[in-house]
Amino acid sequence: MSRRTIIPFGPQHPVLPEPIHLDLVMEDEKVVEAIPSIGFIHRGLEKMAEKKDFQEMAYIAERICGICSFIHSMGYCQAIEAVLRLEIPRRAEFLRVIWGEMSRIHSHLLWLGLTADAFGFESLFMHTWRLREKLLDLIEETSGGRVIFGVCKVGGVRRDVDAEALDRLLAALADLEADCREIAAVFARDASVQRRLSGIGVLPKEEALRLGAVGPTLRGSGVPSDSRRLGYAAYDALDWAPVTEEAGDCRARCLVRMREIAQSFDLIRQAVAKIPEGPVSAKVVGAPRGEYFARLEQPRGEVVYYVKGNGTKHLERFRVRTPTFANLPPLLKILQGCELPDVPIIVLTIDPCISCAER
Amino acid sequence: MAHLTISKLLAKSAAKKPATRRYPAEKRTPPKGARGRVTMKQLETCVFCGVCGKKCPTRAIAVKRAEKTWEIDRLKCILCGECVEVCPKDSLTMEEEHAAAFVAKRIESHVQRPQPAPPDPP
Amino acid sequence: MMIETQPLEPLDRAALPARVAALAKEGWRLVQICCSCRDAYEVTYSFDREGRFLNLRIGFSKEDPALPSITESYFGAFAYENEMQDLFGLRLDGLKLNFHGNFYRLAKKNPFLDPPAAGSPGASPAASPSAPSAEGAPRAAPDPRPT
Amino acid sequence: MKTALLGALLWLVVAPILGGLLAGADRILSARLQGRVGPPLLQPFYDVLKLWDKRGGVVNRFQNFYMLAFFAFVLVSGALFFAGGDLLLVIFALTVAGVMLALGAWSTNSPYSHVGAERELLQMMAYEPMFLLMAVGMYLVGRSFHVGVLARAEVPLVLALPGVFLGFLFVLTIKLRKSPFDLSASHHAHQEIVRGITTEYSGRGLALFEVAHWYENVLLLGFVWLFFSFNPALGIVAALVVYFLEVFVDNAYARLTWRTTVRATWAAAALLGVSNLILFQYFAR
Repeated sequence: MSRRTIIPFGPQHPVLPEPIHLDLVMEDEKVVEAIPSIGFIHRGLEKMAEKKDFQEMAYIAERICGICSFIHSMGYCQAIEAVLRLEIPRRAEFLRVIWGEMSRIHSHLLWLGLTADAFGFESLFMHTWRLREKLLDLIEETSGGRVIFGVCKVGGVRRDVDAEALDRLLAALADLEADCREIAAVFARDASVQRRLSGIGVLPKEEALRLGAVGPTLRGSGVPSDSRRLGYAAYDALDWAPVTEEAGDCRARCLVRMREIAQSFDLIRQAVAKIPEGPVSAKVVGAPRGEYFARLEQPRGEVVYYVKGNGTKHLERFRVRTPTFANLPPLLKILQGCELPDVPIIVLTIDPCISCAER
Repeated sequence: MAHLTISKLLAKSAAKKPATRRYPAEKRTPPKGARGRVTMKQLETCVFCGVCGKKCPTRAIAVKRAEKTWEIDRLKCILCGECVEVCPKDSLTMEEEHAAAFVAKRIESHVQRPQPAPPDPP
Repeated sequence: MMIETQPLEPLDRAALPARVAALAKEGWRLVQICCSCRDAYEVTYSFDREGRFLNLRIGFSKEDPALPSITESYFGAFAYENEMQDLFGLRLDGLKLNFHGNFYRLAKKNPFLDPPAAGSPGASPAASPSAPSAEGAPRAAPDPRPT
Repeated sequence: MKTALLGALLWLVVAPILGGLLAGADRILSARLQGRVGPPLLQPFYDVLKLWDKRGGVVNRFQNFYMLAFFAFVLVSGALFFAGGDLLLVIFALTVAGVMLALGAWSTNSPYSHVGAERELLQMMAYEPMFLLMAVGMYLVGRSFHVGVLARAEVPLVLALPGVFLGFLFVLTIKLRKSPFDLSASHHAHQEIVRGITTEYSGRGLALFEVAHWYENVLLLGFVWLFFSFNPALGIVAALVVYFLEVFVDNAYARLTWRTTVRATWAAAALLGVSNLILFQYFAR
């Protein structure tokens, strides 16, 4: 039987609370083709930058995404600072790394939970999010916000974290790390989980590069590409290497993220050990003139912040290329030939954030 | 390949107190330094300079100097805390507790009452 | 502070497909395509290979808003090219997956084509709320900042 | 005759109460395993009452008729069982109920419902062999297909048919709609087919489905009880233990695909069920 049916997937689907719509052309339970449509919530934030003061825009940039929020504001500030040739204090750079990595852990935990939910493992989902909640508490204690940190500004960060608070943070993170290992073991070893992830949605290395995949999607296919290697903020002072997996399937992408959680804990420890004393922000003088592409590693992959200033306090052009935007073409490719029950899992393994792709 | 790898975690959670709480009955105390809501703490010290409103990235705060009124639209406020930082008289504070939910759009308004005239020098 | 060196290679529109095909062969990854438009179009193609960054820049006038598509070499470029088509009103020749202006559901056609505000570039609409908007197009309401 | 009627009547009245309470206990236990507080015990009843009050949107007029038929066949199936009737008839009535449910889903236009209905039929294909093996096994031991006779069997069924019992527990997961085999309609709509078979049901139709599912659960636990019928009290304990074991398994597995389901259940039927029957035949001689 090869009767073709079209199953609409999204923009409102309980498994994938993201405004993406896919028309899945099916032969029984097999997907022949996936036709995407997005653009349900285009917000025009890039245009908004042309009306807002460039310093205020840091708050807007952070709100591009409700999950990888901190690194968005960090990317924006880095781009502006590069144009301004503004040297920010070293302590601020370390604090940015600490918060950035906390944001990464939180995002990955959120993703792991959603994936567990997609393959019908409710208890694993709940437990993953229980841990995420603990991390959100830590974020709130250090930055004042739970998901929107609101601490990054052009020229540094808005609040300092004292030594005592950093020690408390390390102690709490050590507990959390042990809990995360428990969850990670289930993802890595459980038989029913493997059956849903192994060999599903394979993205070969060459294909991943050619289609422009970024982040864990690319590293899951064996390419050690990680923008943190450029050495922005304090990453040049820390000892680490990108996490890669070779298989290129859903399990590989999942393992990459799990190992990155462990790596982030390590990076935070290193950063706390090495953080220098000093001020946390520099005074901003003048307005940006010139252009720069800031590239940072989001939990979901490389984000590109392009700013072009003309010497006024309003930017001439502001552009964000979010990781999900780059991961859409590889998604369409790996959806071809998969089975219906695997669709949500495959879609999730690129960690789609459509709302952030549509700035 | 292993089966029931999560069972230990499940058993442990069943034995322990749940991680969630019965919300309205049991409230969470926010940590120190949390950004919960902006409040006009000391209306008497406010000079209605309007700097908070100018610095607000979302224009949530409106200051009317003539009427001695300070207003905030909580639905617009993004809790960045800029206003609290720039306030020259420290009239504004950031409270840790979140503002309560409300159903209708409204603007919270604070009007300074005319202060009693200083007593005449004898 | 780290500031990356970002080479910018000016390129003619006609030479684009061949240049991009060569880059694809060398194993460069397409990072992004950025279009901007003030007095003239300016499109930047960014590539990366093992951390090295390379930009190709194409400039052309507003009278002739057309570009050759690079989806032949990089299929993934369809997202960027459809975006340019929707936001800036460019015509992409040879676009492999063309949404014909429906990639984004926009309230207004080609919203990024307008200059930002009337008068001087970057003028704050809040500062001059009554300024007539350029080209007679209705602008977004100015910030309702109370006065 | 009198006891038979009494059994059937008791089933009709007590089963939904018992099933609802079990569902409530299931939700509390699941919540605790997940580190949550969970809903009150009576939540399933509140849910059904609320559904009953809701306006029901139907796609066509057959849809709720099929749901009613599903409900009726579940009731008939259970009444036969608790009246001590023919075991084969009970199993086939339950099968017809399942077919009604699938037809109801087919009658709508939703692709989710269609996929759900297809999966429901595949699930039936997966558990049916084991159900029939169970009936055959019980016949071999108790020399009758009648539940009334089997309940008074001299040999404890569970001791003579341990393999069949385990195999039955395996397919019970499908019937209880629990992970890893909750393909056609999971308890949560967080599924690729949005609850599948009941996607297009709302209001009273959905309430009926819920209540029918409670009935079904009690009937299935009745099968478990039958294995332990030599000691009725032990049977009730066993049924409860089995139910909560299933809740635990539900929380410890991801949802599998239909291929894996059919493969696993048939393998279980062959390995546990058939070998048990062969061994029993061999030693019983």
